[in-house]
Amino acid sequence: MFQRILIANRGEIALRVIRTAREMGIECVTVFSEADAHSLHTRMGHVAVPLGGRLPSESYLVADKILKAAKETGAQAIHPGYGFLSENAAFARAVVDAGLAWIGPPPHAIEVMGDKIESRRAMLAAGVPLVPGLTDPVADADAAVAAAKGIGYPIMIKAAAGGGGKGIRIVRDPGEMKSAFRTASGEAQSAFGDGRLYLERYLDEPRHIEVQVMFDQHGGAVHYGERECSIQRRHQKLLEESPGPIVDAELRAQMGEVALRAGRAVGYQGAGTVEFLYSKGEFFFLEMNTRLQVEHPITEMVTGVDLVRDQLEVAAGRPLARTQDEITWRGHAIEVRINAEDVNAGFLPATGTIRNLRLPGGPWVRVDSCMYRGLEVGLNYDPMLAKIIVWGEDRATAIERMRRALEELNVGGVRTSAPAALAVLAEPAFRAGEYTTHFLEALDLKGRVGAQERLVAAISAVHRRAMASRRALGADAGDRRGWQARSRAALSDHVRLATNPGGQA
Amino acid sequence: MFQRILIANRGEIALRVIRTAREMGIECVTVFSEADAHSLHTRMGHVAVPLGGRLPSESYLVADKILKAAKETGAQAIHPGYGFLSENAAFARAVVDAGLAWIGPPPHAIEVMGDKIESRRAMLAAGVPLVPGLTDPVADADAAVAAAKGIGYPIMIKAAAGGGGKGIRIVRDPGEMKSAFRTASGEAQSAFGDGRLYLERYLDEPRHIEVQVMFDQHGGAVHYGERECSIQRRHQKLLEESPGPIVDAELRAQMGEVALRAGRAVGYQGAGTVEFLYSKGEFFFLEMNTRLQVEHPITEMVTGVDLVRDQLEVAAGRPLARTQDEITWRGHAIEVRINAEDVNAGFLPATGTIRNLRLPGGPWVRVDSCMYRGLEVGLNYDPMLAKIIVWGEDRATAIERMRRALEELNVGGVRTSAPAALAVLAEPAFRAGEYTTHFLEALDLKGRVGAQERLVAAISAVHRRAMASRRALGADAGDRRGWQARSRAALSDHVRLATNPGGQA
Amino acid sequence: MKYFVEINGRPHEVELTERLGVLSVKVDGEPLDLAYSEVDGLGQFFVLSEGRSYAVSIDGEASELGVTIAGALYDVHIEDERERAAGAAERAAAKQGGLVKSVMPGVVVEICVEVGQEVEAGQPLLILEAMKMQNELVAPHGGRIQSIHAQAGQAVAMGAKLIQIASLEAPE
Amino acid sequence: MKYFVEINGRPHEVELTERLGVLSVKVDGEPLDLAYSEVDGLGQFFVLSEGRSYAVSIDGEASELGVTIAGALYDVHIEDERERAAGAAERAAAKQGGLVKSVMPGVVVEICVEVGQEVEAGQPLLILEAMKMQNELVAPHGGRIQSIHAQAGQAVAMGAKLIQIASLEAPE
Repeated sequence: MFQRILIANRGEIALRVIRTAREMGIECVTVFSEADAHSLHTRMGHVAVPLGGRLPSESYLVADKILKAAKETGAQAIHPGYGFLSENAAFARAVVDAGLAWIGPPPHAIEVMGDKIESRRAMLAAGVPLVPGLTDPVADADAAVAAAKGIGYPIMIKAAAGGGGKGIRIVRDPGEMKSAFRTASGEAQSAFGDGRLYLERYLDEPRHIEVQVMFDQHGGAVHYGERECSIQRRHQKLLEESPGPIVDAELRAQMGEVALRAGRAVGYQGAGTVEFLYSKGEFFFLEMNTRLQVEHPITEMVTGVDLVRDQLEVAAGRPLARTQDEITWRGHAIEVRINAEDVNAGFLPATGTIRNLRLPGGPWVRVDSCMYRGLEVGLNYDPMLAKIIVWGEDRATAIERMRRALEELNVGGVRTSAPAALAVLAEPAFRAGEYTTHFLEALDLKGRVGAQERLVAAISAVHRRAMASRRALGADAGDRRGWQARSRAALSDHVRLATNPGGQA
Repeated sequence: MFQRILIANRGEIALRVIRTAREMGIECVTVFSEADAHSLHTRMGHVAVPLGGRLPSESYLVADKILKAAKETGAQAIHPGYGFLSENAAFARAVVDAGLAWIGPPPHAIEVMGDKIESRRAMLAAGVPLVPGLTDPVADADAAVAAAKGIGYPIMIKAAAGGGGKGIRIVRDPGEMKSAFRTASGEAQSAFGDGRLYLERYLDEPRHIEVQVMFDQHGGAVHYGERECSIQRRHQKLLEESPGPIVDAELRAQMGEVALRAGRAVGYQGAGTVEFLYSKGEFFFLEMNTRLQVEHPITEMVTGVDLVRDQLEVAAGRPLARTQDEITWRGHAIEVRINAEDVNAGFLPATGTIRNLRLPGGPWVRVDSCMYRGLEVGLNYDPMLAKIIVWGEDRATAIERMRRALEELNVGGVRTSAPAALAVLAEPAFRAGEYTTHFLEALDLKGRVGAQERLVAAISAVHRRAMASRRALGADAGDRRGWQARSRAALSDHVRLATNPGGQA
Repeated sequence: MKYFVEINGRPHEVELTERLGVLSVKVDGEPLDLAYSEVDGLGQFFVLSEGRSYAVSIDGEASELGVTIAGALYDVHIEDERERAAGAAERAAAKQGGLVKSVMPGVVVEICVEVGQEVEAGQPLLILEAMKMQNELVAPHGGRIQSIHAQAGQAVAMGAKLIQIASLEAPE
Repeated sequence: MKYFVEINGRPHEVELTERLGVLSVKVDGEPLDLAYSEVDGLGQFFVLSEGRSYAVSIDGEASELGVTIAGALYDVHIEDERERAAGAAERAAAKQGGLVKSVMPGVVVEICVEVGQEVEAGQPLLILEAMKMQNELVAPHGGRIQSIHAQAGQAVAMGAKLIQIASLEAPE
């Protein structure tokens, strides 16, 4: 096993890797940008190397700096986390060429899977199902009707030059094809100056379901079951769960088998995720993520497997520690991403300094977080600050536990996506497991009325008054105790319950 | 199910119950002493009732105040947690007489199990094994040899008036009895003026192993396997694990069966723990704890069962949710108690205000804590501030994970028992699972040399200097940024790595 | 003292009266029982009201607060009587005109209007990119573009002045 | 500036020298590369030394510090040159006598000695109870009991004066 690895990442994923490495007795070299000099990942590793620069393009994306750091510190392998250089085949190749182990798939596998056309070709050859459709435009409505037979209804007509929903029609029946083709073609012509149309199967009620796989260097491969990630907005996932609410043992085995086939077709090694679009009993290959994913913890919670440990072991050349039969699933896990976003302002990115932090705890609540008091949240990096993961005996328990955990969470100083996740958890359709990839975008979050509005108005006024008193005390401004005592005196009657007994000033 | 329950406790256990209740949609009435007006349990419930007083005897131990709070708030049941009134049969009876549900065993079961003599008698009648011994003193050495046959060697000779280890001899063979009896009797006579001696089986390599059980009101009963709690000091447990390192499936089934027999013998209902002393293949009844225990989370982690939920359900009259066969065990869990104690000063109680808190996180780390910034830790309550619980695929993984978690933990302002737990985890005998109840007391904690002494000396000096600079800045004393910038300027060359890149000031 | 509180856009009036050291609270004319105390000096508060307890977090300064109770975030705009009086005149003047500020730090991708152009409420004024997402800033009300304070490619801070719209009916 | 540092009872000497704005550190005469910076204003620090990084927590005030690195707690007593000089005389005077203080808050259960009694090092002086545990306080060195400042049943604070022992050889 490696004695020392370099983690070419930041934030919660760098810390995630550090934790398992520490448990395995492996030393971690961390790298950090100027903005991350005090970050948890910088502090929690064994050796920290400054990369300089505040932007990713000056630090975490500079392959040479990272390779230099690895050489100088004697790291034997590089873990790329997710994002940044994790799916950069050239970097992977440079790592291997430098004589270091790459904790990820072979560069060729990254390349093939990173290319839409090449990966479709490889999957087709391997017998992995793809969304049926034509690769060339159709000439006219009659040709479309003929081609549709081989694709299957409903059919989506898409403009070749398309975008913004223009030139798109859904055809559910051959009789509708003619008129739909005509209007779509006209719309495309006038919008883009190009009337050519493609045909593709339209997936009703699409769900994003993905399968976690792991391949060793000796031909061994296992899958760890699926994750459902349909709760997303602009392709950004907010909440994931495992197992998928509509996946039974049979479908799990089928999807797992197809996912392994997809990996084998490109000579995969290490951890990866095969993403599928599921619709009404059928599933189709979407893409393969050739790295560890943000949402890997829910798979860990239900299988009991430390995926980072497995990843490190296969990268070090060891055979997989377990066979497919030894992987079992227990209960249900949910993850919510805590992003720096202002839900009330339509998910605008939020910035600020974390002044105050209350993380949830207790039974079956896992917190993977890079937050600490004093953290400045800016715009240079991914807005994800933490992930809350819960496990429950069953889905209903996991949902209630996540609600409870999010109610305990408080991030003072920066707005987060937590209220949106709470709204999702409260929706009857979500609770019934009946949701699609359209769910979150269709959810009206702005219109939500909190139940405590009168109380909040009163608290705000009393708080405002207390702040003014504190300011009025001038020299004592920094002395919260003095202010508290004053506030208490002013509020003595009401406060008797709350503070007089405590006398905590 | 109950709509509203009262939790007659404080600290982490009150919060533990609140969490499950919240997940079940049950409202919680909390009670709080003057010292606990800002405690997490007070803030996290739905309704908070002040009891007044700072001492337990003025608050959490006053049955009338608690019953009054329950009546006034419309609580339907009372959860006593552990400690305080949880094993007070008179209180349990008063709760039931007031028409409320008692989330615990029937008062009669508490009474019987709370009485050493009565419980021994009941267990004997039920066929539960007790440590073999005589109830009357033996007349002389010959009588002792005769009686020893029925007890079995090794035998412990104990002074009737004993204490402090005086008048005690271990006899491993009948030939040693005569001389041991004579010297023990003489020693007892001179030390206590009473030479009478008792005989009891001496348990070599004793281990404290306990079994978690649950009984419903309909005759249903299950056990959830065992916990090993031999890492203790003056009968205060520090670290617990499940499964027991020396317990196999057969022994688990045996101990479980005996534990259920013990409960049935007293008409038990609800959650309880049967404690055994295990020695070389045999186990003997020690006592039954008629409540939820501090260390219940490790059982939860390996079985996946929320014990508080099961406890609430059986208290509400529901039958047990699962049969014995449905309870399965996965992996290994360890708990460490974070007590306010100064390990370097021989476990003296520590006090102070928590100024700073860094709790561990990440995969399979559970934190049950009542700590928050500003918490004043005094001497009026139990010194336990938190429990760190980890789960791992196997015991070795769990040990390394706990070490990692404790290395992440920091409680600024109050000394804790964490360094002692780290010392235990590092001991080869502990890692091999070969330990007894004598392990912790025999461990030399004071002599430990930290590996970083030179570094700590340097850090302390630089810190001292920085603090002095800050004080010298006078008006800026509260402005840490200004101070930090100054410190950085002074240290610029050395600091280049650490702070210049960050520029976080 | 009276406070004018807007929560998620809905207005409330809170009246605090101190008498003999006791503070009473009225919200929209109805009394509310309330005890408030600070816990950790970092933003955690404990509130008891009408027999219930709340772990409250308050965040923000001056007139813009974020109040969180059990994960539900309330966006609060608060003014006392003096601020209200001062602000009212200003608002009246700006009723049909005003300044569009950057709602977040980012980079201006495109300016969609020109000085002198008439705009309607809701019309896109410029596109701002932050964290790889493009966001349209729209006119809060109709008017004429009076001045533009940014250009494409420019990085702007949160709250930076971007575009000034003058009212059509009441030019100043 | 020189600092005299005692860690878990073992002495070290640290020398800090500032030259042209650069601080160099010597521990027991050997140079040590060190970068120290404060993280959160609450006791978390980041330290880089000899190519390794450390998340350090520092706790305590003035001359008594608790420094925690990766869960290992170091009890630190630190004095600078001036304090050392001032303290040295005091310590010399008290070498064979001194004041026994309460090491923790608690209740005095029993006083085991009387004024005027001669005691040996290690002899129990009184029993203090805290958190339901009884703890013996023993004489740090031999001498004669000069005065007793507490009585059985009394609650005492951490650091409270309990018993004064006078030296036998050099009575003052």
